[in-house]
Amino acid sequence: KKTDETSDTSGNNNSGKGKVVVYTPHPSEAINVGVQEFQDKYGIQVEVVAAGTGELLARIENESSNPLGDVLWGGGAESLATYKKYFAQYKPSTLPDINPAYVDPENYWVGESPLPMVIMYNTNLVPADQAPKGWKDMLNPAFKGKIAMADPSRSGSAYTILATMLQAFGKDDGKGWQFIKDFYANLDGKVLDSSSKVYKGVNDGEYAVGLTIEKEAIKYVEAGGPVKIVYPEEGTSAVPDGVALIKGCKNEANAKLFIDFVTGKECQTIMAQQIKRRPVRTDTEPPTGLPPMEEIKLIDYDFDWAANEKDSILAQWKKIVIGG
Amino acid sequence: MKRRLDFWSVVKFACFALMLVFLVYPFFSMFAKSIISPEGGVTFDNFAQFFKLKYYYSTLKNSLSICITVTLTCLALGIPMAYCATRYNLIGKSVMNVMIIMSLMSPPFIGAYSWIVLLGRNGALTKFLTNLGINMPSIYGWGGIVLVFTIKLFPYVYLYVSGALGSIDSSLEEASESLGSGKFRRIMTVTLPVVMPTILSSGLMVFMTSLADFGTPMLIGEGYKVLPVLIYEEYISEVGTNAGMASTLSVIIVLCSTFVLLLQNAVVMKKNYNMSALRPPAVIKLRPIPRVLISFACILVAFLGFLPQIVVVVSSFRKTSGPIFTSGFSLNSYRDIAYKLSQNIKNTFTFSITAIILIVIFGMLVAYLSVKRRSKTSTLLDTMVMFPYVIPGAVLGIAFLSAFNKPPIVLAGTPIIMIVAYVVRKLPYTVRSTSGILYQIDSSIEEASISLGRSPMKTFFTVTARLMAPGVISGAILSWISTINELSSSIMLYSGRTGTISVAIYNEVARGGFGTAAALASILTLVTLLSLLLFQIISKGKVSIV
Amino acid sequence: MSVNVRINRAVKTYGNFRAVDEVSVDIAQGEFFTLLGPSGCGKTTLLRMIAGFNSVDGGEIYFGDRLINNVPAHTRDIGMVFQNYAIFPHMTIFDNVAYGLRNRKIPKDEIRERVEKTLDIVQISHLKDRMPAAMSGGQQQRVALARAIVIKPQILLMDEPLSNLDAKLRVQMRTMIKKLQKELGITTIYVTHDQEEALAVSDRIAIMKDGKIIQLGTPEEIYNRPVHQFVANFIGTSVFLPAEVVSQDENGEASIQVSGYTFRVKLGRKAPKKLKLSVRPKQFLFNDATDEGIKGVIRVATFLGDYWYYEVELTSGETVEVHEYTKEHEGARPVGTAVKLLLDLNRITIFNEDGTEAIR
Amino acid sequence: MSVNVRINRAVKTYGNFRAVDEVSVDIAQGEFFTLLGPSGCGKTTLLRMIAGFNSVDGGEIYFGDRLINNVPAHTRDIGMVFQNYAIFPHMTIFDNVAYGLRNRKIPKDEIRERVEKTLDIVQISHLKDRMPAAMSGGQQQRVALARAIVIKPQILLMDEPLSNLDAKLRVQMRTMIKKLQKELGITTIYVTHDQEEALAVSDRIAIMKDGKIIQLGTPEEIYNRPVHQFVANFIGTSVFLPAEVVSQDENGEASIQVSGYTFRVKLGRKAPKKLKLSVRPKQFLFNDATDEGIKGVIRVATFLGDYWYYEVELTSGETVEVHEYTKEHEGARPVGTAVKLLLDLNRITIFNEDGTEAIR
Ligand SMILES: Nc1ncnc2c1ncn2[C@@H]1O[C@H](COP(=O)(O)OP(=O)(O)OP(=O)(O)O)[C@@H](O)[C@H]1O
Ligand SMILES: Nc1ncnc2c1ncn2[C@@H]1O[C@H](COP(=O)(O)OP(=O)(O)OP(=O)(O)O)[C@@H](O)[C@H]1O
Ligand SMILES: [Mg+2]
Ligand SMILES: [Mg+2]
Repeated sequence: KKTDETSDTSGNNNSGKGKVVVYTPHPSEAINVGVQEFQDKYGIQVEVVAAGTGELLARIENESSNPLGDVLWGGGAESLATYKKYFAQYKPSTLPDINPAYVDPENYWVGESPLPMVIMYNTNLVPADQAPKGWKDMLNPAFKGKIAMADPSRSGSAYTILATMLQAFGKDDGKGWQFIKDFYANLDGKVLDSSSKVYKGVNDGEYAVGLTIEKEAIKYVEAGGPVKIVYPEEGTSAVPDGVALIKGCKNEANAKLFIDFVTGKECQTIMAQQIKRRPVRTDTEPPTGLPPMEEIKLIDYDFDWAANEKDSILAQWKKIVIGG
Repeated sequence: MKRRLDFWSVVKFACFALMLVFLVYPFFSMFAKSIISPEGGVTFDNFAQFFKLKYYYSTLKNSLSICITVTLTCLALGIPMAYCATRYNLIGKSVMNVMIIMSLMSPPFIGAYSWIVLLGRNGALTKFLTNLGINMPSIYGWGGIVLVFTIKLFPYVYLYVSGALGSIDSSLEEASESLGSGKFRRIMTVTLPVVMPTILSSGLMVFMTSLADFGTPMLIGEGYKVLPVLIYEEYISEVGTNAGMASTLSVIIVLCSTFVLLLQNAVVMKKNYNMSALRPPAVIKLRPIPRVLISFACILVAFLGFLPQIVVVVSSFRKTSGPIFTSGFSLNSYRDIAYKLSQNIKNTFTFSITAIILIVIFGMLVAYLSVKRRSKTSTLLDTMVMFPYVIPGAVLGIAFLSAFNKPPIVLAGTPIIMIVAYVVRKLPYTVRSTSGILYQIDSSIEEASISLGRSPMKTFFTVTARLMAPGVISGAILSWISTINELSSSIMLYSGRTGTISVAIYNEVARGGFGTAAALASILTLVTLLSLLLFQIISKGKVSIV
Repeated sequence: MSVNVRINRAVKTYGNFRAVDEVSVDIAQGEFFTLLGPSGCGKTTLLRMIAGFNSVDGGEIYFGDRLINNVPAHTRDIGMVFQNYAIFPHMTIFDNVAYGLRNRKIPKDEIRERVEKTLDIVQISHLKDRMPAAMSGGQQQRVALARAIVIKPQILLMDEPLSNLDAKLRVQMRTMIKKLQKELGITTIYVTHDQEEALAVSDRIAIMKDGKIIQLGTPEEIYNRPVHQFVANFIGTSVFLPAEVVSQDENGEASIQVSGYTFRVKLGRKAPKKLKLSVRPKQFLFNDATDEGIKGVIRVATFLGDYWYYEVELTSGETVEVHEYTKEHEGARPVGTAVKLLLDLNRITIFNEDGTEAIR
Repeated sequence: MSVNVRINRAVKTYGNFRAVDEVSVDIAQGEFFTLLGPSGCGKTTLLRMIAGFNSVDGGEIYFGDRLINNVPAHTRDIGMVFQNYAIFPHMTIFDNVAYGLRNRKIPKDEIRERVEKTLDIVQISHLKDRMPAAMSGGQQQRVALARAIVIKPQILLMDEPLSNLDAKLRVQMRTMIKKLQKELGITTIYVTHDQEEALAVSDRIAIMKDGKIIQLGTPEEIYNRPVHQFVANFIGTSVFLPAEVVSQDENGEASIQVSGYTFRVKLGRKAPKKLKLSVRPKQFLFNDATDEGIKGVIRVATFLGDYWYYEVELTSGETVEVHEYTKEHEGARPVGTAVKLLLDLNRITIFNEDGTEAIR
């Protein structure tokens, strides 16, 4: 099954069904599974442009006068929210079955998989008795300079972690910011530019502990790496990855079909079973080997606050980083 | 007769026209954002912010500190090696050359990871040295960036300076010797000053590259943030971008490099000497012991630069389980990628070959204009050619995307936009190395050709171009290698059908498929290696790479 | 076809320095014209202006009726031999010489034939497959010469084309150039530092000094009737002796005294009181017979093949150079000998006091 | 201090070609030694071997007692003037000349003084702050000369150091070189293509041909007693006339016939029947008085300053070159005139038939 073959005999010949251009930051397994199923089912040609969330969003922004993509599939909901003026509102037919917590009230995006934030640690470097239990352990001097944390002003997931910590310790009474200040001090100036370095760094023993997304950390656990996952006892957040229709796109019908498809039961089930992605649908079994959502302590994550106050929160963070 | 424009005016005009379309237009619209306020007025707020906030201006300081140090270390490493390689019968010279050229080409992203694998806190070399009782400082931060940059960028100096040293007229050195200068003094007072234009060119390349490169500092900078990283973040971020600030930063980085470029030009202008190099210097046969020692030292350095790729190749054969490597070896990674390669390889080659042809042609013409037809306009042309070089590739991608995605020119999503981006971005290598060598070519040789009735254009192609060959070739090789490895602009510009190998690598790395990424990178390494060998075979005896 | 070259008040400046300063000259079609002058006087600069490699900063240069100030060099149909040879280092000798022909749509066979013939003429045909780096200086120079003449240009410009050849070859080459030039009627402008060469080959010679032409004339005119002390001095060695007119009758016959030696000579016009005599080494004659003459002592005696070269210190303190043909006097006159020198009165040139004007 | 140079069977090969072929010569301390020979004969190659820039592929070269085959060039204490000047393009003229001194730990003031003095000597002190690119060919050559002599080396090697200078300057410069060389006693090896120059300055001359030394001797020996037809021909133009010994008595007095002209001359030894006479253009004398002499017709007449140059076609069909001093005969002998030529019997050289051995 060569993707290049299918893409070579592109939309022109197959014009009856047409094509859809999907922008996605998903890993290739996910893409292969989802795209293959969709093509088989509808006979619509899928052109995939895979890149990082940041790059894809930058493309969408700069292509806005003449969009080349149709759908953005994946990417943290908070990031999607930031760029919502480049998306079109769309209510997928699958909406009733989706947990409302994972849906944009304005319908600029819809969640496709919730992503709890976790602490990950390297079992070679952290003895079992010193294993972190919650966010507060990030202040432990034993971890000073050994914590992997991505830059919230770069990485969507890191921003969510920052917002989660702020809310867990009190976003309005200043305690949250006091915690962040201490936390930054314990980072010892080490802020990583991308989230991929967090989990890889912890796994490779470059860092003892790291703050990251469950879906990435679990891969290392599954693969047998020397790492363990901790769900913070203070509570964490579960902002989903989203899917969104690009405003003014060329293949709107197919794009909508695609959104329906990836939020549909069939696709969500395969994703959960084959690549351990938590479903957003209420009627789908979670992946085996992951604790059910109900067992994870969640804070009452204020999505709107996190989205709306982003600039000021990041400005505050930068101030701490500079020390000014 | 009179109304026919002369060849070089036409060329100059054509170059300017192309520059206008593919450089000024996209970049100007991008830069314009730096002084246009959200309300549409003109404002210098962004600049004020930059110089007010330490968060911003400290990156400039960091960048300069890195660039200056790296330029010096690269010169210190590259010049002696170039000298030894061109003048002595070193053992394994061709292997060394290949390694050095290869080391310029760290396959995107994954190459830099190799340094962490080797020298990180938990790195293989670090552990090895710790076991020996040697405590290595960590690879992260200023020191690490300088180290990695030095090893990665000294090949510019090496390649450019080798070319120039090989085409110096040997009687100059002999004259110095006859006046009683020992080797060291001869080198310092005659050899190096005579090739100074090339040295400065190569230094400029190092400076610019280290100023523009964000991959390395991003990876091992940890808290040490440099300007291009900041630019990248302001343009490309999951959490919202600030195009105004990003353009401001781009303007600042362009100003910095333009300043250095003009400085270099001004210095070179004063050191513009021609010589007719009829007798190039001979290779000296060293006695066995110094020969072995010097060869060893040079090969060691070359090897160091090549090491990351060895790590990559080794990794590609390691067994993987999901995102992590486990013990043992397998071919799984290759199996995984086998199905997606053909299109990407085809793309990589068609784009790169087209681009390199254009690069060589334009590179020679522009270099010639700026050296031999020196005027205000040709200096401007030279400066313009250089500045895409300091813009992070992704930013260039964005500029192209937004400029060529709407009428009058719609190129987005086509191979053309990729090729144009490659040409614009990789042209400087060829222009720099070529202009370096041009400074050495005696103009009376050209005049001789013209006096025999060949038009300046024909003269250029039959005589000058041929004499420029050593410089053109070393520049073209650099352009070629970095084109087939080009990632950052591709990632913004590719569409489903125009993905290249490096795009595939990036996609794997970004998603934790390090095994498959390593396999792809190894293939790229192999391709690079093969193209070098092929080149050496084709050009057998006529021109050498260095 | 050959063409005449007209240069009208041509100027070339480097900064404030005028390397060529309002030079005007008409060079006839098919003429062999030589620029002669001391090192640095502007010969190369002028030649390069004619070739089109130096800008013309003032005045005009015409080929025939065509103003060529701004005509591109490659359309001027010139052949040029460069002072530093400027051989293409990346081509074999054959290719170097064939280069100009290849441009002219000439059949391959003819190219080969012409190149080989020309290489034969300059006596390097056995080296035709060599690269220039493996050639001696003189051989390189001959390549440069061959390359320029093989194309049979309208105008041949040569900048010291023979400077690195030995005397024999020089003579052969210059004879060849002259013959070729006459055969084909090529207008030729020749720069040389060698006076004898200039005298031998030229139809006319221009003597340059500090960017200006001082005298223009046939070889004989230049040699025998220098208009300026500079020319007299430059063409062959001359010594200048201050002299005084003792008396002059109405026929112009004058009695002139120099260093205590008085002689009579007929001058064309009324001479000023003070004169300067320009005497060439061969215009001194040793007087072994009488006591007349300028007195002096031999200080240096050198054998120079055909003649002996003497430096004679005059009683006035001046030292003059005297040549005596070996066939006029057997063996050397030893150093220290007191001698009396007569002047070859028919040949010496008589200038006004400051040497700017020839009286005879 | 100066030193003697001993070259013993030195060989330099390029591939199969021997550019220098077993050359042996002893050059005395303080000697002015000149290499003279046709273009491409190996002069530069030999000089570069002595300087240390060409490998010595066979034989030995000694400076004094020191074998220097493998001694690095910069420790040889030589001064060298390169045929292509090899001026440092990145230094001013002053710095070019000062270069060698700076190496020798000489106080700054002294350097300045010596450089300026030397620049004065070569008459380019007004250009001292120029860059080489802004200099004429001859000016560059003088820089090269100044640069080599300013360091007062043990051995001075000069490869056509004056080839681009005009006659006046050449004479001045060669006199200067000679004087300096004698003053300092520098052993000097000089390459020139100019015979007159070689005769003027040299203590001894080596005539080279095809990489070998053909004759070694003082200027007078070389000029007057060439041992080989090649030398006679090379030093000054010579024409070779076949001759026959009609008779020879026991005193060596021989009667020789050439082109119908018979003359008597004393030979040192028994001559072979067939001879070859080597006659220089100035060794022919026009016989205006009697009917004796080699008969011929003037074909070319050229004025060359001191003398007229004639080409005379002999009745035998050969054309010979004849020079007649302008002071011996007023005005030109017109082309077409029938003439009779006598020989200057004291000076002509007599060779055996194939010109390889001088009989007198
Ligand atoms: N690198 C080389 N390879 C082969 N032959 C060479 C090389 N260099 C010089 N030759 C040949 O060696 C011979 C001697 O050269 P050399 O330069 O010594 O001549 P020269 O006597 O200095 O002549 P000239 O007066 O023309 O400078 C020449 O015939 C030349 O062609
Ligand atoms: N680029 C330049 N800048 C300034 N002066 C120059 C430049 N080129 C030449 N000159 C000067 O112009 C004058 C004339 O130079 P030119 O080369 O014409 O002399 P020339 O008559 O050919 O002398 P030679 O016989 O020594 O070659 C010289 O005094 C020289 O120093
Ligand atoms: Mg000149
Ligand atoms: Mg030579």
